[in-house]
Amino acid sequence: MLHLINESPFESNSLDDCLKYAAKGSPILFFEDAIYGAMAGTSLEEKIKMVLADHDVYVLKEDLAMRGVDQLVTGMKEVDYPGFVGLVEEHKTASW
Amino acid sequence: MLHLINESPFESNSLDDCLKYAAKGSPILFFEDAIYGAMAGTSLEEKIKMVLADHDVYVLKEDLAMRGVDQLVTGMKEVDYPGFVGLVEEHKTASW
Amino acid sequence: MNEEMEENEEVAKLMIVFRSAPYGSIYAFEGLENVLIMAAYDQDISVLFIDDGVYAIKKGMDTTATGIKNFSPTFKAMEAYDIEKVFIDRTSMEARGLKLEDLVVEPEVIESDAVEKMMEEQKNFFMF
Amino acid sequence: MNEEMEENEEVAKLMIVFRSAPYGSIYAFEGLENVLIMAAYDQDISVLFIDDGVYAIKKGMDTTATGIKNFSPTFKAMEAYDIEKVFIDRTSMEARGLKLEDLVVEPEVIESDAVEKMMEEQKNFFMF
Amino acid sequence: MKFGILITEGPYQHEASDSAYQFAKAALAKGHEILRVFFYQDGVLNSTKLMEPQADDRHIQKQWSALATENGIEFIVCVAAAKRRGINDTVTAEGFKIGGLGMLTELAIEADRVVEFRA
Amino acid sequence: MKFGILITEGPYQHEASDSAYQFAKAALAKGHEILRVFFYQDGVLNSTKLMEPQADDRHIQKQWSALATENGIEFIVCVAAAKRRGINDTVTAEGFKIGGLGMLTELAIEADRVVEFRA
Repeated sequence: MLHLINESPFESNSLDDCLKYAAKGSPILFFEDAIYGAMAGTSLEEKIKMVLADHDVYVLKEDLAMRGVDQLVTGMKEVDYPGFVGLVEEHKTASW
Repeated sequence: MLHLINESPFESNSLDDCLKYAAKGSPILFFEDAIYGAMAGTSLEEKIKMVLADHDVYVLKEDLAMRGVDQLVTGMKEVDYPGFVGLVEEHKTASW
Repeated sequence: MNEEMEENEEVAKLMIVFRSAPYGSIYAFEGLENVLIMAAYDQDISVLFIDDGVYAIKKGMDTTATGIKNFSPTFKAMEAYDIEKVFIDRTSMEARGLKLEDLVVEPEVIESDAVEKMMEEQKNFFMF
Repeated sequence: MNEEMEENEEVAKLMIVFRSAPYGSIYAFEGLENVLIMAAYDQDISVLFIDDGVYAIKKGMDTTATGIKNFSPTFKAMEAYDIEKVFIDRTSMEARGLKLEDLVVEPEVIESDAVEKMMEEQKNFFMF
Repeated sequence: MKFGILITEGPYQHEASDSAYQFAKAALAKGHEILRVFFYQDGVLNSTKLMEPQADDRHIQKQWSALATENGIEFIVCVAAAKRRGINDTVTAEGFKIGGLGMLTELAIEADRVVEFRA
Repeated sequence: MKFGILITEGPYQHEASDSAYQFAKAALAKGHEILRVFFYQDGVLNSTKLMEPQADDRHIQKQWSALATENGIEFIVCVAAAKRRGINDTVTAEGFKIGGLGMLTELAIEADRVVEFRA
């Protein structure tokens, strides 16, 4: 199952909620304001590294560019909209 | 300063954000979905008790009734809308 | 599309997941409307309450002071609509100070690690 | 109301507080529009960035792929509008991985315990 | 006291508009003056007379219109926010006027308190 | 694959509608079929032809209408959600049709994937 996270993890608990249910190995996509969770050098970086140990975590390129975020936590995978569609082809999708 | 919190503290960090800035003694009002933070017996009860040590915390009666919440963390003060107006008479107001 | 469906498809497993508190936003209310409409389609419907969605079925709501429509009694109509697969996540319920007797319906309690599996089993599901 | 104001009132201290990230919701954008309008009224205007609002003034935004309007250059117009009191909360900035050189404007850094005091000093303020 | 109210969310989707309405009624009942209610962002959607809620639910626009006309309160719908969302004077209901964002600044200058109702 | 899209937020206030639009374009470009886009809750507000954003911003309704007509995709605006928010067939733009909530269930039955764009 692909989990879609679109809120800033600084302001919303939707990532934590998702992690309670997501099986090890299930991919997660950060887009919209959730992309701040993918940024290197924030207070959430250690937490995100722990998420990366159990999940492939993708981040949407177009939303990164829009927000001027270019330094990512090591291990995050960038996808564009066609890549987003590709993930949805492969997985059922939960929007948190 | 009166701080207005209207989001569920289970899903949003707006209470934590507010507490970073609120001076000891500044009152806080929980209304709308924030009233779940006032409920007794939740996993947030200890945290709310710590907030109560530094702040008067009010909870809006009409929003409690609407959500069927009747058991409150000890020390929470109930106000109705006229009481809400009274708090705003006394304090400048920040809506988180 | 309805006719095409009847020709081509088996009964589909569909699920509505409630994860928002009532009244603060309309997600829970419009989720419930969706459940009742879905029930008319003779499919295999499940309903799941997780996170703040567990508050949508709390007993004792009284909206008279605000004039907002109290929709919690409508959850009880699910049974009359033959919706029998109703589940609640144990950790969400317990963290939010609720017991089964606090609820207007009688969901089956499931563990959090069963949630994703239940989602995977559906043809499609919606989160409200 | 404008004329009455000019007769009856001293210059008022007013503040806009940015606390939302840009693009995910419109709060930051409409907050900025509000700042620029306020600047026309010859009052004592302050602007404060806290929480996710610090991301509203991050450098390097490029919205060409989505067609959404990039409003970050407009923050630079604040100076031309004589808005000189621009502040940022240190803990919000640091927790979110930003340094002053990452920002399109040059706010004065303040500590979190100065935020409420700054709000109290205003005649009125808005949070976006 | 002189109150102002700012609403940044639309009807039904969030409770903000309901809360603001209850607050406004309580403030008037306590003898306060409401100088202006300013509808900004999705708040502009409260003003449409095309709104037709279910018969057993509250009618948010009509509640607001009655409050404005019975108490002579000025309701301003921000023009730029409104245009972006499909609200213009062909759909605004009684009691709502479309106006500039400057009227929010003027409210902040004039009012003793401006209370913001948001998501 | 047969895709469905569900949108529960209005234009401009949240990014949901923009994200859904970009997703829909990318899905079509990869050769997928979009059976239906269903506009629910505040999502119904995407459909109003009265929308007039600033000239230098994207026009969300026109983007959607073009996508519908150029690709023959069915756009359904939920009737109950629409009425509550002041959307009826006097304001819906080209490409949008008002329909019942049952059409969302039908979409869930028919589509291989329904992706939900929300706040």
